[in-house]
Amino acid sequence: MSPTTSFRFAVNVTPKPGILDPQGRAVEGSLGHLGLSGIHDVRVGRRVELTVEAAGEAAAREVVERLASELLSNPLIEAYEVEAIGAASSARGDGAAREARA
Amino acid sequence: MSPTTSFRFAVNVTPKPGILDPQGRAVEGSLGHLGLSGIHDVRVGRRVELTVEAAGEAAAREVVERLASELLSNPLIEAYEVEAIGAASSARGDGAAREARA
Amino acid sequence: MTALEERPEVADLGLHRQLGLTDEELDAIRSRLGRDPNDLELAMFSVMWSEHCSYKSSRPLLRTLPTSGAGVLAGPGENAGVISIGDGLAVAFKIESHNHPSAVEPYQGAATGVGGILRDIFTMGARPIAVLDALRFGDPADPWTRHLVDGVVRGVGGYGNCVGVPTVGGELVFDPSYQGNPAVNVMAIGLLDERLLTRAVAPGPGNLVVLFGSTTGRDGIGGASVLASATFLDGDSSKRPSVQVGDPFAEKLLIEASLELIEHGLIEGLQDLGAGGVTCATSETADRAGTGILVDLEAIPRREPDMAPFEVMISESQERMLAVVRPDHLDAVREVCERWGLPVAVIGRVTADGDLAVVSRGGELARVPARALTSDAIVHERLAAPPARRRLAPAPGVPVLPSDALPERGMDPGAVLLALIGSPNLSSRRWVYEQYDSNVGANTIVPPGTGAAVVRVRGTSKVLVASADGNQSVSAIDPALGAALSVAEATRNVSITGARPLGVTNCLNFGDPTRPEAFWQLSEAVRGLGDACRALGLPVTGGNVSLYNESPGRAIAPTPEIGVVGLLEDLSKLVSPAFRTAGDVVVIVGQVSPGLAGSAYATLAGVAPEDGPPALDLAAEAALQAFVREAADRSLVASAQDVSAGGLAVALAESAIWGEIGGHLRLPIGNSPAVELFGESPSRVVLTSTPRHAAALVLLARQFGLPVEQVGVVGGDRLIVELTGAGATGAAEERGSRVADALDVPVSHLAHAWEHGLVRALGQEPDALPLGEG
Amino acid sequence: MTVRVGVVTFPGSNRDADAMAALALAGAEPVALWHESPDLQGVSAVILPGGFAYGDYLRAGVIARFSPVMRAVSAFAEHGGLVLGICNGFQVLAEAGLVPGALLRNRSLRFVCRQVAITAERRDTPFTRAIPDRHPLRMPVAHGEGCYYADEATLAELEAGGGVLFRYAREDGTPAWAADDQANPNGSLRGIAGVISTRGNVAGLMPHPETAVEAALGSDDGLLIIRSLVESAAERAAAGGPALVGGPALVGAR
Ligand SMILES: Nc1ncnc2c1ncn2[C@@H]1O[C@H](COP(=O)(O)OP(=O)(O)O)[C@@H](O)[C@H]1O
Ligand SMILES: [Mg+2]
Repeated sequence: MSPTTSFRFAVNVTPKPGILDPQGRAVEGSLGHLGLSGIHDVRVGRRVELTVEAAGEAAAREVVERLASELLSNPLIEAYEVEAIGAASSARGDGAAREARA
Repeated sequence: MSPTTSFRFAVNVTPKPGILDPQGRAVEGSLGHLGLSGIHDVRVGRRVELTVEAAGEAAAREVVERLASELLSNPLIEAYEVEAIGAASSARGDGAAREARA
Repeated sequence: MTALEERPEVADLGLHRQLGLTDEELDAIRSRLGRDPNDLELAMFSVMWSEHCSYKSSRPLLRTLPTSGAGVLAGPGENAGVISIGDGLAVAFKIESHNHPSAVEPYQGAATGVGGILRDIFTMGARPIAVLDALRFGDPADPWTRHLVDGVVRGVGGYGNCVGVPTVGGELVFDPSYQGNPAVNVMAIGLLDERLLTRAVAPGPGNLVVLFGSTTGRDGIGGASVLASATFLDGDSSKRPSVQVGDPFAEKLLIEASLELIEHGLIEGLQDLGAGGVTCATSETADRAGTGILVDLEAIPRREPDMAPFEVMISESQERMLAVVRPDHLDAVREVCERWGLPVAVIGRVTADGDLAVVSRGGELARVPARALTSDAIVHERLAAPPARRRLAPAPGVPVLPSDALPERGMDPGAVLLALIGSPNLSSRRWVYEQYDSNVGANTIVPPGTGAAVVRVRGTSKVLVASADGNQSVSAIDPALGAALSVAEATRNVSITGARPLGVTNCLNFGDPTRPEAFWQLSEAVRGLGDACRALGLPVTGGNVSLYNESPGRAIAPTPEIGVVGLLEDLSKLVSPAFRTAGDVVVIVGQVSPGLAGSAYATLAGVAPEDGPPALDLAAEAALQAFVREAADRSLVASAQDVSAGGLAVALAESAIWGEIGGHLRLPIGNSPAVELFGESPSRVVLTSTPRHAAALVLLARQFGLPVEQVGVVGGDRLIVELTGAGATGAAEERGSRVADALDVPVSHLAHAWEHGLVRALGQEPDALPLGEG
Repeated sequence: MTVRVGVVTFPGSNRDADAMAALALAGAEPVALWHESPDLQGVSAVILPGGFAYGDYLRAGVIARFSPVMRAVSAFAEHGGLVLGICNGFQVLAEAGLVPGALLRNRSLRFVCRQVAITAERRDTPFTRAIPDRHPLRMPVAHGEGCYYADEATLAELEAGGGVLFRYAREDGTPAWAADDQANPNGSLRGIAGVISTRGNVAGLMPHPETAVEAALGSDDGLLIIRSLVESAAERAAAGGPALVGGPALVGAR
């Protein structure tokens, strides 16, 4: 067997444009209570982080793409995007602001 | 009133390490059905995308930080990170693989 | 542009065909308008003249159903049937299908199905108090079926649990004919003060037309037919989601706001928005009141920019209501809606001209007589023709066995019973109903799991008893009989609790009505439904027709789903199907008749019996139910269970499992053991009574002219049925043993098989991923 | 004079009416409290009822936590007022930090509605004082996010300090400690069905005592909990109102 490397990805799944997003609306509705304003277009989706063992990044990404399209998202109502995030993400601190890594 | 600009952010909320994540386990459990292997450490969290009107990016980020820490995540069980994503995100195609933007 | 400018080329463009209208229908539209419709009008006609909104194929059939009866306050044509239950109270109930949306997206399809039927209930001024779901799928071992089952069950629960209406019953059936086309029927029941009965009308020219609830988006456009036309007008169809997403939280607010508006007398009429959206709600309310409505398109609050007029007019965005309000009540209406966090908009006013007119920024975009869209919609006289062969013949190559011979062939009837009671269709539905909140409201007396659901009427001694049943297996052989059997079973389920059935709602799930055989099935079913209801003295107060239930190459078995609500005046007289006390006497009332076709036993045995399904004698059924109610009222009954799927043996096994106690019966039989034990001939019940009351019970049955037999006692931890008499001897004696003519199984084994059957059939945990819900 | 106990209605609450009815049955005067109003109308105790406040979108209970009424309820609790959160109400209390821990999605990832048995770990609190013995109480659960979670340190503290109020139990009353015990409907750690605050005046539980208040509904065991609350509230009202800190009910750990 060929040696494999670990690649960590995130799959971001969001409601497609035009699809009702009751969660997003509920968040918007509660902003007043938090004393926050100037926030809009809130969409609530899902984020799945996972590690893939593969021979190379391209192969790993292929696996993630399949997983994302067949299992993690519902193509009728959701769009997804795959993001490479590197292994560090599992060790990040709580709530620290952080730029996403390519 | 000072003029404001729109900033689009994503808040990624994930279960803290050590916290039970039955959804992540369910994903792992169903990989066999898809004929996929070599995937592990699946964590299922939430992704909230939103637009903030603010005078500048720093001010906008401050608002998002507050929202993320007080409403979008529960510090007992979840970690979050804030990601600037630019307005383009709402216009992206379905399921197109895409590197995350800083 | 002037919207009403003549466009004589409309037919040439073929737009109407893209919208699902035939040339004949376009001509009918022209004759009603006296001119060509413009594009917007054509879109409005296309949704309103869809099968779903217009009942253009089924209307002539439905007219034959009995609809009146004592206490009927609202019948077909309203959003839900309403029947008085005394003391100034009334019950509203209705069943509806969401088959196609559930096939596409099971979670949202089922969820929005629940949302839609609940709106039909509270539109009448009733508070929804119970939901029942009747579900049908293909092979439970198939991954796609499992995905659908999982999604639909989650969807029903996800919606019902959140709005806070208990799901108290239903059914779940697997049959190969539903493989590509599941049937998802949902029934809702509501309770109201008679004085608050509200109708979906738009009376009083000058009154305001108010839309409240969710905003209008592009979702669900073409749920009717527009989707078929990818290029419709200038609207960007790529932006149009094909799936409607339900928001049960919004629905909960709608319920509270609507009931408050009604209670405070603030509205003149109320209509929910379902199929056909604003077009349907405005034209129907206007037509019922003999008025017109002028809609200001721009006043309709939208969720998305740049919506085309037709999108706004036919959007099926969920969780919206239309109220007709006197101008002096507007502020009060606003106050109520806003307190519940619901956007309110005045979108038009009632007019005297009888037209549904749509204006925008001063220009008139459409003007159509309201009745042309609704009561005067086109009606098609479809062709009906029975199939060449009416009886199910065995498939080629399958050996033809006398299927009722199974036990005679040396098989232990106990093993057959265990297989039946653990089978996908007869085992416990716990896995399903535990995902439903069945007790919110604190009125659920009998939760799902053991026969008809029972919900009390708070503040009174009354209880409502409900059951939803449909017999697709006999319907596939004989649709009229199947429909009548469905009515018999649903009403019997109610009667055996002691309750009096009040009325019937029904959902007719059939195939493509332009196929003569499918239309024949539909018309036969309606005939059977009508006959059964007349025989039992029950009005049909509403229902729903779902046609085109076909996947490539195959239609579903005809599925007449029957919902019944009954009333029991005194909770203390409620009878349960569970065996109660050791020593209680077991009595069987009713007569077995031969015929195994369509039975669970035949399915299990894997044979297609040539003997046809058992006959139904409606007069005997009526007498039986009247007798059981009378016996319950005189408190002669300790338990009552009807014989239905799986036959007598399954009925006994259920009573034993639920009562956690066995029974010992000696059954003199005149037919083969298979017919006696597993035949599904109707109009039979198993009653138990204390020894003290047994004689009176038997006497009462005789007074009702019913065959009755005292056959044994409750007790022990086994279910034992010895077969004696003519039917039993032959085969058994051949084998030199009488033992094979006895069924003898520990109750614990029955319970185990029953408890685990469904979960096993679905492969432990259905493998769909529970990610997509809130 | 009958004691007044408030029941909060959030948009999306759906067992508020059930809680009101149960209170009336237990001899209290139920008082409807509205999410947008911080006015508690002088009640002697507050129930946060079951349901899906604000749709339970995002996380169960989180949006409700920020409502105006919760500011008042927090202050009320701060002053020793009695607050009982049932199901969704428990989730709101946990999100608001008024009781320790969090309620995660059920391990099955499915909503679960069934009759369960719970045992009261303590019978010396304002919420359990009317429970006569250690027999398990039967009442329904109906929730999708009821898996009790707290970190090890918090759990140890809870166990040591008498913070565990109810535990799921088997029919015979033995606790369903294990997350995968059949009698533990949601996978809660240590079978925890309900907890009580350190000061003993705020409690939350996932099962529904307010639904189990009449034999006809399958059980009336829940009335013992509602009655405990009503008795405690009445006592406090008689002693001069809700602003009674560290009331008589809490006498340390078992
Ligand atoms: N999909 C479902 N949802 C809720 N309850 C169900 C469902 N399917 C079946 N049940 C309940 O399970 C029990 C058995 O169903 P069924 O065999 O159809 O009952 P019956 O023979 O009395 O008509 C009934 O109490 C029924 O209400
Ligand atoms: Mg049935």
